[in-house]
Amino acid sequence: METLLSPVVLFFVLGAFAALVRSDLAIPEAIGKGISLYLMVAIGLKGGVEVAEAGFTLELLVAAAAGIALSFILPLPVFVVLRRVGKLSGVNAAAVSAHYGSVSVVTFVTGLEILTRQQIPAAGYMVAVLALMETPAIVSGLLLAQRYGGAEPRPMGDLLHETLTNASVMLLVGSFSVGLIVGKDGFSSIAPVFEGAFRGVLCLFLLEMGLIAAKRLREGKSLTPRLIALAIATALTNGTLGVLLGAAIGLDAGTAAALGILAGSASYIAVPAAMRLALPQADPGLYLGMSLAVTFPFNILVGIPIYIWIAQQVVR
Amino acid sequence: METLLSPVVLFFVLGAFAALVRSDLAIPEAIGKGISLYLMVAIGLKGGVEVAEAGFTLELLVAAAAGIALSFILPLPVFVVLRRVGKLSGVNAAAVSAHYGSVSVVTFVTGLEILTRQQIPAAGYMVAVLALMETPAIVSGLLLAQRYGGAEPRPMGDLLHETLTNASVMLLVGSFSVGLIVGKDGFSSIAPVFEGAFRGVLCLFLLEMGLIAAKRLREGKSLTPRLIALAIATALTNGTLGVLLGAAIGLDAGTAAALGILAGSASYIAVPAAMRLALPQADPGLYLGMSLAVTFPFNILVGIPIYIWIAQQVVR
Amino acid sequence: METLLSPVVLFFVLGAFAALVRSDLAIPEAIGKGISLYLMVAIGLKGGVEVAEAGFTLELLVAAAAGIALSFILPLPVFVVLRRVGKLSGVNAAAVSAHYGSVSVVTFVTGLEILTRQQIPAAGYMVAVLALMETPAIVSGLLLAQRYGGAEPRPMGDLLHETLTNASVMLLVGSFSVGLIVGKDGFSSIAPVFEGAFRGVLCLFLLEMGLIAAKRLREGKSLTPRLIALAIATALTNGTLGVLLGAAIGLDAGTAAALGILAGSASYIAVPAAMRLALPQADPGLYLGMSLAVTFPFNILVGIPIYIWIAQQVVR
Amino acid sequence: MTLPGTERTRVEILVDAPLVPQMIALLSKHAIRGHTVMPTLSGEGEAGVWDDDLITSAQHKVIVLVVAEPDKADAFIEDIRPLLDSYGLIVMLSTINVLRPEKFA
Amino acid sequence: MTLPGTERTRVEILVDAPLVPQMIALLSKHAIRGHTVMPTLSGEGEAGVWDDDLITSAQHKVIVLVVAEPDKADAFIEDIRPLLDSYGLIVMLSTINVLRPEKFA
Amino acid sequence: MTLPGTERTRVEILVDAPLVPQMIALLSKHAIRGHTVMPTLSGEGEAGVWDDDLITSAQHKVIVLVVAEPDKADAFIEDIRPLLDSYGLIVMLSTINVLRPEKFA
Ligand SMILES: Nc1ncnc2c1ncn2[C@@H]1O[C@H](COP(=O)(O)O)[C@@H](O)[C@H]1O
Ligand SMILES: Nc1ncnc2c1ncn2[C@@H]1O[C@H](COP(=O)(O)O)[C@@H](O)[C@H]1O
Ligand SMILES: Nc1ncnc2c1ncn2[C@@H]1O[C@H](COP(=O)(O)O)[C@@H](O)[C@H]1O
Ligand code: NA
Ligand code: NA
Ligand code: NA
Repeated sequence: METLLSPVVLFFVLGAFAALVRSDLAIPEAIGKGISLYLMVAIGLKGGVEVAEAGFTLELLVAAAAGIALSFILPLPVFVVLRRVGKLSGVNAAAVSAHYGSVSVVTFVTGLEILTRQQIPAAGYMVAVLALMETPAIVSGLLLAQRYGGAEPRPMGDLLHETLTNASVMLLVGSFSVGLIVGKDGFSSIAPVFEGAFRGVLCLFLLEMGLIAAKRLREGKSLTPRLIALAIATALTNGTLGVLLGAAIGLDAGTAAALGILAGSASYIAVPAAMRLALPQADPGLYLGMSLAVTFPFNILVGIPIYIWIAQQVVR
Repeated sequence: METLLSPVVLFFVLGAFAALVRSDLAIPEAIGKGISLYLMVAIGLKGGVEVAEAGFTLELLVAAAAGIALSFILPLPVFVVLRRVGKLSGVNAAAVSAHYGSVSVVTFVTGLEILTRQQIPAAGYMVAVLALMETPAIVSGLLLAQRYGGAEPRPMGDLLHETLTNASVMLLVGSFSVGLIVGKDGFSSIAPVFEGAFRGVLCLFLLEMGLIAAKRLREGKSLTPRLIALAIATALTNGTLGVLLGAAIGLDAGTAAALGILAGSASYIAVPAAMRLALPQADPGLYLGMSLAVTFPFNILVGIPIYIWIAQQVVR
Repeated sequence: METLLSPVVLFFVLGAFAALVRSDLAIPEAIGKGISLYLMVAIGLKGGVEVAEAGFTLELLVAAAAGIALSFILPLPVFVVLRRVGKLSGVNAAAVSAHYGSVSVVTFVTGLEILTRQQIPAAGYMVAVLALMETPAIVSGLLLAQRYGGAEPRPMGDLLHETLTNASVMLLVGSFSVGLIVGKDGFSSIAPVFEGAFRGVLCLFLLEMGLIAAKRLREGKSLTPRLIALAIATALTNGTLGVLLGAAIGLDAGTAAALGILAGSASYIAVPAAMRLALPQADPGLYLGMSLAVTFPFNILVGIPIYIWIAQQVVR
Repeated sequence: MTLPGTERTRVEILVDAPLVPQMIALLSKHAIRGHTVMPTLSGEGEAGVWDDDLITSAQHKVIVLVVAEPDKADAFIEDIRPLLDSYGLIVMLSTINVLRPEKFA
Repeated sequence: MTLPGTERTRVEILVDAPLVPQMIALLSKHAIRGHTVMPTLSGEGEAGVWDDDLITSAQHKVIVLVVAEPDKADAFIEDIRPLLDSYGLIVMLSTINVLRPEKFA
Repeated sequence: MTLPGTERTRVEILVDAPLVPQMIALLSKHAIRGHTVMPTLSGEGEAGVWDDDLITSAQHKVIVLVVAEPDKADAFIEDIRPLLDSYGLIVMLSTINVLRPEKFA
């Protein structure tokens, strides 16, 4: 409850409200894009500086391996459920499943904020795990589309290049490295922008996200009640799996919760663009509707507190 | 005088100067829009936090009623003068009068800055009054257009919806509420963005406003000397009325001055867009010329200090 | 070496890396333009405030005269070398030479950052020198084009107007003046934006600059190895001349280095736009390629440390 | 010269941004479901010079592009004729060929 | 009415931003070197309403404008026909006159 | 197929942003008062690839759209012919129908 009253979440609610009452409020596209680049740089730097302080640890490696495994494997059960229960075509089920294997940067960042507020911070290296989880799911999704959806195989080289050089991976890994190199001292001179301003800018971004998610929910033609239910169930299942895996490999409560948040979140920036390119016959209204209009708000309002609660139960 | 040397006003002058010497200086549209959204969020939050501290008071309710009344009523005398003295058509006079009943957020914010510099701050709840004054004038203006300008009546439901959900009302009321909920404690983590950065960002916005106002003054085809004089006289009269009403209902000097600034200011964002939609036959060159190119700069450079001075005389 | 590990330079490298591996990372045009306006305002204010503290001095006048002279004269030898060694046509050589006589704001700002890190700050008035050096080179370049390139003469009045009112000159001189007027006290309320945020924002801008410069280098059709070599040699020669002139007129090491950085830098914002207008027959691929894709990164990574080193040797 | 595809009418309407919803409502009145809105930067006409300054969208203009069957387009055109002056519309009509004619019925 | 210049085919393709590189690759397969990409703001079609919200370019549409010799344009058109449905393309063809015909060979 | 309205010449000029004022000056020399400027995002031609990177408007291209009487348009076209190569202009001409022909005299 207290979580729901943080400024960040309240601004999300304000944006959603404005869209639902059909206000003409809109944030210019360039501003939204600029803020999302800023958030990735800030979170990358922060992670890098923290790892520079704490040093590389075995724990980091284990968490990274867990993240990559989740991103690769989660699309499989999601695909099966979407086909059987959701009655989606092979190509559509594959495209959606890639979104759920991958992650949402903003969900993660909002989760970190809430964890910090609750005094159970996650480890700094989770930013690296975030970056590592972005793309394996794309590969899984495309393999599923080729095997079960009749999609034409694409050259693996192209695919690898696109996923490794996509903007979010580039920015997250890049600024993580900058943070690692400059360390706490070098960071101090740029901290007013990347640390001091972080929460305020995040508020503005969640205002925008609320607007977009609610607008899409209102206009979404492809979303049936069944698919909405599946989008929520998938988030909950994946998130719980993430927390449990985190606990199993020995992460502390905050860090296990963060892994759960990553697993439970669904991509709506990098993966949709990749799917539009690689599987043009899949329906963007479907995968953007499920990830952006259902799973994202669900996680911000309900999912994150649940994953944190589970983590607090299973880790001690 | 000292007022004119505040950075905020100097940047306005710089922008106007650049436009008058036909510099190619221009601020990208998206940046300007982004800044204006930021200013509304920041001012709304600030007001909400202050009211959270001070509590709801009778004074707040009285000031709100005064503001709404001013916004409803001021268009009437303005309409009569514009028809008689300004020789405007019924529709044009109605459209312009709506602008003068409504308010300018940036004029208000600049006024608050100057009041703070002079150590006679206005009450935090004036942000709520600002939001309440945005739209009644639109209703008055349209009623005038229907009765005296032969404009077709529009369904009141539509009109109400548009004015209540317009972007500025949404943002001001929304972030006021967020401020109210989170209070001073919740605000502290986002204060670097919404408080620390406020004055600097306002400078950049007034640079842009100077550019736009002066460019419009230079290019304005619809502006005659008579209309320019009316734009100034209307601001002065409305502003003085606002201060006097404020004093009459027992507001302190800073708060009465703020009510004067609101009454004396004219809208140039929300109302023009509403008028273009509801009264397409009215001349936008006219209403934007008067409000944006004449009244706005007049208030920034001359009007605000006058309203403050009057408030200091009548309130003790 | 230590210079290369400042966050500002690392972000430049990150941007260049992203472009070289053909990442889809891109910063929206409006954000980039907005940041570049911000940087000019911030640097102008800072310079103005510093001169308000230190007062106008003879040294300032001498440095200004030196800057103007460099900007006027440097295009001449550059023109000769580009024609003889570079085998460029008269018009192209003239257009390129104007870029090298003029200056790059971002190179200057990055140089100031590095000087500050190394504890040998440059004098505040160098911002004024920067503004003064922007345009004389444009005049020289056009005169060269008319005399040796067969370009049609343009009315000098037009030219003067365009160069004196161009956006960067306007912003630099304007905010320098604002800084001068408000002084340290007036500046303090806007310092969080224009001082506190400066380094962080500069990082984001250099990320963008790295992207653009490397992309242009990759795609540049007009760039031959010979021209690349000339772009580097010209920067080094001009930069060295600038430092030596600075030392000769008695500037301290930091300030002489700053004059060298200005002389060694090449414009890629104001001058290309002026050349496209005044010499449309010149090849923009050529002058933007040399100044933006070669000289700019060279100066950021190699040139600035060299000019500083020379300044430390010759001034004591 | 013959082009591939089937002939349709292309209607381009330059209109102030706040009036776009009205245009779209008129389109759907004529059972024309598709349209695309395109941005503009600046312009000049009898009413003077304008550009996309941020402060208000009141004078910000966009182009609404509509491809439709000739008969439907004609009927739509008749309907906006009375608005031309008060809304300050510029309307351009041409015949183009499209590849999936059933989409532009 | 006769226009100055030489006739060429103007092809305008409304396409999702992520698919633009694919379109350009197809153009160069047909030895058509020139093109210009133009922005759009919003639209509506059978797949519903969209606008250029920031979050992803997946549904952000642009118009690829190509001027080419009629024969080359025809061959290119044949090549994108199979993609029309899966890519959701809108293609408009018209004949225009250009002033430097050798540039649009 | 006949379209409603009156025929006019539509001229579209792809030009670098810094040269737009020059184009407008030429238009008014021919007593053509109206025009609309439209943005573009990127393109490719003989001079290579470009996109709207922020750093300078030197190579940022826009389209100037002009509707005019055929005779005036022809005279204007003759005047820009000598600039085509040095300015790197792309000019497209077509005949369209407009609804208020007196506005495009
Ligand atoms: N001849 C023209 N060619 C292209 N656009 C025009 C023309 N005349 C007017 N326009 C556009 O239509 C807008 C309104 O025109 P007007 O109603 O004449 O002021 C102008 O601001 C231009 O953007
Ligand atoms: N009749 C039309 N006129 C103009 N644009 C259209 C039309 N139909 C569709 N479009 C555009 O093409 C996009 C895709 O159409 P659809 O595949 O029918 O959803 C729409 O979102 C519009 O932007
Ligand atoms: N065939 C074409 N179709 C559409 N646009 C073109 C074409 N050729 C050139 N352009 C545009 O015109 C610009 C200049 O062309 P060029 O002078 O050939 O480099 C290019 O960058 C494109 O934006
Ligand atoms: Na996930
Ligand atoms: Na008012
Ligand atoms: Na130089």
